Amino acid sequence: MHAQEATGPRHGMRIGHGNGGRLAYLGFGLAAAGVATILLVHWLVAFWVPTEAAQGVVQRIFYIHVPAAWACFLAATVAGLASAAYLWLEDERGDMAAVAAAEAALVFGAIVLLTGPLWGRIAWGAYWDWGELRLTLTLLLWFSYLGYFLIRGSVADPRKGKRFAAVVAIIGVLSIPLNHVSVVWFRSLHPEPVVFNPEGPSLPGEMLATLLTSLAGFMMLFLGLFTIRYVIENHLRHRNRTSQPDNSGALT
Amino acid sequence: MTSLRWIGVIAWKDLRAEFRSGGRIAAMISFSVLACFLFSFSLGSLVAGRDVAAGLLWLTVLLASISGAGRTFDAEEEDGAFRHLLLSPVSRHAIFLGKAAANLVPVTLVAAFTLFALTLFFRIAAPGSVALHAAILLPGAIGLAAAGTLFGLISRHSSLGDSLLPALTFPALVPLVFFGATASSRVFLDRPWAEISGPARLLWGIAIGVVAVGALLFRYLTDD
Amino acid sequence: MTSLRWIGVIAWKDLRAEFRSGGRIAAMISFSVLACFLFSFSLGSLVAGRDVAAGLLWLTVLLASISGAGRTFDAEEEDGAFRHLLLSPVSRHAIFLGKAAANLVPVTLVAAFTLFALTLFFRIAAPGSVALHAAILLPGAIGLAAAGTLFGLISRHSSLGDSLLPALTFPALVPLVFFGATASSRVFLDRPWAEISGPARLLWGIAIGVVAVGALLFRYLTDD
Amino acid sequence: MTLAARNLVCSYGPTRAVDGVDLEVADDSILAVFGPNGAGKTTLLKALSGERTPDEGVVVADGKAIRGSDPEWRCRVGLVSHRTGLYMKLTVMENLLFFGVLHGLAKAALAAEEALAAVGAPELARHRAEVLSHGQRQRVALARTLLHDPDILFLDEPFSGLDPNGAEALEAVLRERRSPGRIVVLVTHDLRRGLRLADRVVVLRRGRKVLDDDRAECEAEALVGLFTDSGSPA
Amino acid sequence: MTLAARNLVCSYGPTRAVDGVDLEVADDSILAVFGPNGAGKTTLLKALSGERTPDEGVVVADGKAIRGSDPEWRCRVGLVSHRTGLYMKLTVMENLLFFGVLHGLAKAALAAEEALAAVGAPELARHRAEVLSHGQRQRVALARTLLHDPDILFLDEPFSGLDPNGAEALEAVLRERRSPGRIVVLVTHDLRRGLRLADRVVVLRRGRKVLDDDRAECEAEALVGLFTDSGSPA
Ligand code: HEM
Ligand SMILES: Nc1ncnc2c1ncn2[C@@H]1O[C@H](COP(=O)(O)OP(=O)(O)OP(=O)(O)O)[C@@H](O)[C@H]1O
Ligand SMILES: Nc1ncnc2c1ncn2[C@@H]1O[C@H](COP(=O)(O)OP(=O)(O)OP(=O)(O)O)[C@@H](O)[C@H]1O
Ligand SMILES: [Mg+2]
Ligand SMILES: [Mg+2]
Repeated sequence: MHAQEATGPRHGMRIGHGNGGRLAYLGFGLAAAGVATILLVHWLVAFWVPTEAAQGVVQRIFYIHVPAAWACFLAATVAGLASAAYLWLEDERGDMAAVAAAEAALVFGAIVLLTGPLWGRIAWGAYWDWGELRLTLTLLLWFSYLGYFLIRGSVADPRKGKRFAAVVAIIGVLSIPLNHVSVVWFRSLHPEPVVFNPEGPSLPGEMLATLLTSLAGFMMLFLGLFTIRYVIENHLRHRNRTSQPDNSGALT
Repeated sequence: MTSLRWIGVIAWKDLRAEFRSGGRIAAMISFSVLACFLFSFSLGSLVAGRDVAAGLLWLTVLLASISGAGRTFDAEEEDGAFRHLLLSPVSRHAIFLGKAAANLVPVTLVAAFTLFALTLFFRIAAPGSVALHAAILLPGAIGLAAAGTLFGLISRHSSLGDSLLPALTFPALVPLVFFGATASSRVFLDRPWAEISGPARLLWGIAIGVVAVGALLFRYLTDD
Repeated sequence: MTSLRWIGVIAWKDLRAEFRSGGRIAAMISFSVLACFLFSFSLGSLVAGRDVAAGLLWLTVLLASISGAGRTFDAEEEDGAFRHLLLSPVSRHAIFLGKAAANLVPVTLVAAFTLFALTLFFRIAAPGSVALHAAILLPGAIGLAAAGTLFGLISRHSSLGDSLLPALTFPALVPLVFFGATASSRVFLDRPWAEISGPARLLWGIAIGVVAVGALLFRYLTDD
Repeated sequence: MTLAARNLVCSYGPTRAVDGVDLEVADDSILAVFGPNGAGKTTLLKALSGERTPDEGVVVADGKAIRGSDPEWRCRVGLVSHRTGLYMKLTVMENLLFFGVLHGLAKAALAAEEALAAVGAPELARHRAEVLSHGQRQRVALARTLLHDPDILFLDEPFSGLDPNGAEALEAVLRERRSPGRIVVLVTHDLRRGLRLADRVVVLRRGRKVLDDDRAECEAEALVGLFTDSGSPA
Repeated sequence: MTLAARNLVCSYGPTRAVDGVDLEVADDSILAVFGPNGAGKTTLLKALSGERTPDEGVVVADGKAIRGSDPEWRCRVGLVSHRTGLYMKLTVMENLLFFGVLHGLAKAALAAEEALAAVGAPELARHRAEVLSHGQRQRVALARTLLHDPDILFLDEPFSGLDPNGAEALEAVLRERRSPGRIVVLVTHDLRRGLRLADRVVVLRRGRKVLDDDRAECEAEALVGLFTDSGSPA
């Protein structure tokens, strides 16, 4: 499919099949560790961490919601950076990394967009509030990664499709800073930062510890998913290239 | 210097062709009139014009410019002219900026026209200072024109067409529209400059950012 | 009989190209999401949803369908296919109706989706009977699809596109949108059928009128 | 069948692109129309095919004035123009099927395959038109024109973009199709090929007919002599 | 100046349109590229002109790998493609002036008039491109290409749509422009004309070079023999 890979070092394919195997194991290991950690967090959330005074039991969604949001942001940022690298260096690996990260962004974004409304239903009495900039920006971010995959398939020349998608990924990232500061700058229902605020974390110790554990779990899960997806993408492209007859000349 | 000349001649060319055909600007403006009419029809009796005018103003300008953006590259593709433009020694930045500058004209016209139509339809007696409105709408129009140029090119090549535009432009445009509406509403409510200068500066920042990012990324959209 | 077959195959062809591109309808829907979001963002706190939903619904559908319709004839003109379509034994009516039918699908989907999104965005608990909404939106969608087809042709055809004709198509839709919004608002407010049937009938009348006029005019717009 | 034009005039605003042309195409024959750029050849074809109502004069087929809007007439006409007229997003087969069904062909798929084979491009069927090369598209356009087996073929520079084999194939098709009840009007700048195929030759210049003669009487070199002022549109 | 390609590969997805082509164009010479429809000629030109970065291989001009994004390179290149590349709403003169200014010509208007005269269409200047006939547009496209007096001309079927006089005029222009420091790469299906003009001949088939020879060694009939599978892209 992508003849660029054949160009040698500059165009990727350093990670051949042998290497790919090792990387895949690493990915599975990381993902498994992530899942285990997240399971541990569920246990912590259920039996260890104290109930938050104001909101009661629902607040425990916090330990999934927030790390997922950060993992989503991280994935989006990686996708943006990898896309920029792809455009800048014309290195096929950049595109493969961007695809892997963008898919992770979709997954973690979906978690945020599921846990947030569930929490909101109880905390605010509504699943969603369209007047809320953060919610909207998060949804739009998720949409733009959907667009990322749509646009790739919709352009006749696959090379153009990849470039267009890369531009979409880069533009998407630009909204993250605004998303982060939106709750501080504008009066809103959504809580302000509790960890990354200038006065330092404003959380009780156990809560912070649980949050950090969960965060570690999500980061591992992200890295794991990212690696696995990257290896798969690499494999697919490699296979497509080699399965193609040498002189496919033109069509058919 | 040559860059400026290039930008100028590209914008000149686009505007010349635009005014010869005229369809797009007319359609965009009648779109805005119709929107204002419908707004006043469905809201007029319920709310005070000054409270909603800012939101409706930005909404209309945004939708009109999105619907116009898809046509930015029509003349270029009519018989493959874009290919030759790209093959000329003009830098990609200049092409982008020239086309964005040409786009700015209809967007600005629509913005000015919508402002006028809204104050008329909603009978807003004192719509605030025109200069202040301009200071806010101008960066908004610049940002919209630039984003429209960038994404117009993408939609041109994608089989998904123009309708893909909103989904892609969202992250870039929502901040712009958000701050724009905030600032405009303060102008409508006759607040002092001190309260407006903050979002106005931010708007200029975003607009310049969109133009810069657009000029940077345009290269990658056009290179084969 | 053959006429029906022609209409079918032309609609099939258009829809095929449309669906082939995978997400154009999804993307058109995202246009409506954007509009709904902006509406609720700028109006949500000021007014009750049920009071404004009807106007916004029709406005959004109108904008989405017009901005989509502009592209109806793009595929036809990409490499001069329209000329061959006109030269085939198919009657002009059938061409118009086939293309309008193909347009009807996205317009109807957008209408349904916008209705859904608005009740969601504005948290309208009891948005009225779905069947009644459909009875009003369907003629509206038919009228818009037909008008959009004409609009697309006019703005595409170079000799006509240069004129103000495209701009004039919009205002021609004012009655449709006006009665549509009136009827829809009564459904939103849960009024009895007696109060709705009047405008609903009128809407059907207008829709049929637009289709008939379109089918008639189409001949004169396409003949050389 | 016969086709004739009497005193045809077609104007674009002040430009008289076709300026009082009379001509006659006998049954079972090929008419070649030559002329410099801007002579009005394409416009003449538009008038003959009924696509454009002439400003003056009539086109007569089998003794009756044609009406472009008459479906029966349109069923009998096939046209190749400067542009391919393909839907880029559809596959070649879908393009052909679409036009086949419009023409009411019972076995559209079969006809499409035959037409593709005739122009030497049977393997293109499943590809989208947008990925084809220039000449491949031209072949598909030819196939679309042949699909419904029209009695009257109007070919406006049909050889452009075709490789030598493609051009041969098209020549063969035209020769083979030649039969009573059918005629071909061929516009081309390839005088040699045109003379090889045609029975009669017409040369236009500035919208007027400057030659109308039997093929046997014509020589390529002499014809070019008639082209003076080429390229001038007024 | 010299131009060379080493192991060029250009793919569209799985299709290798140009599949490992090496070639060399000597200074002061014309290279003719022939090949069946879909052979990859147009794609090859795109790679040679720097319009498309090849997936593999390099294009070398005067011993240095070219970069398509280099303005200096682009100043030296002129291209005629399947489509005219004119802005339909602008007049011919406006079209030419626009490209002239883009190329930084000091006397764009003068150059435009000269270029129009060279292609035999001086009287078209004030007409909008949209009202021109096919061949008139092609002439204007040629004028636009010649406008900035490029060192390297890439011509993709430049004769298509031109009447015999126009084709003559173009041949004359090409012969006249021929001089040290300049080269022409000409793609055409008109083998006779191509052979008349060229110094060297390359034949492509299915993206691969199947012949690269001196003009003197080539005969049109023999060349067509190399086109087997013509039109069939696989
Ligand atoms: C309804 C949909 C929701 C969405 C889409 C959403 C989205 C997000 C996002 C994107 C972040 C990360 C922001 C950042 O760190 O810059 C975040 C953080 C957070 N969210 Fe939500 N959220 C939603 C609902 C809620 C609700 C209902 C609550 C609780 C009442 C909540 C509480 C929090 C908290 C406490 C944080 C951590 C803030 C920090 O420390 O930075 N969220 N949310
Ligand atoms: N749409 C149009 N509007 C105005 N003038 C036109 C239009 N189309 C063609 N003309 C003019 O009519 C004349 C004849 O054009 P036509 O296309 O019939 O020429 P042609 O003989 O086909 O030329 P070519 O060999 O270049 O294809 C030309 O002078 C042209 O400028
Ligand atoms: N945009 C595209 N996407 C996919 N495939 C393409 C595209 N353009 C061309 N091709 C394929 O690449 C091959 C070479 O095309 P190219 O246009 O270079 O041929 P060519 O030699 O110029 O043919 P012609 O003589 O018909 O102009 C063809 O098989 C064609 O189908
Ligand atoms: Mg012609
Ligand atoms: Mg080609």
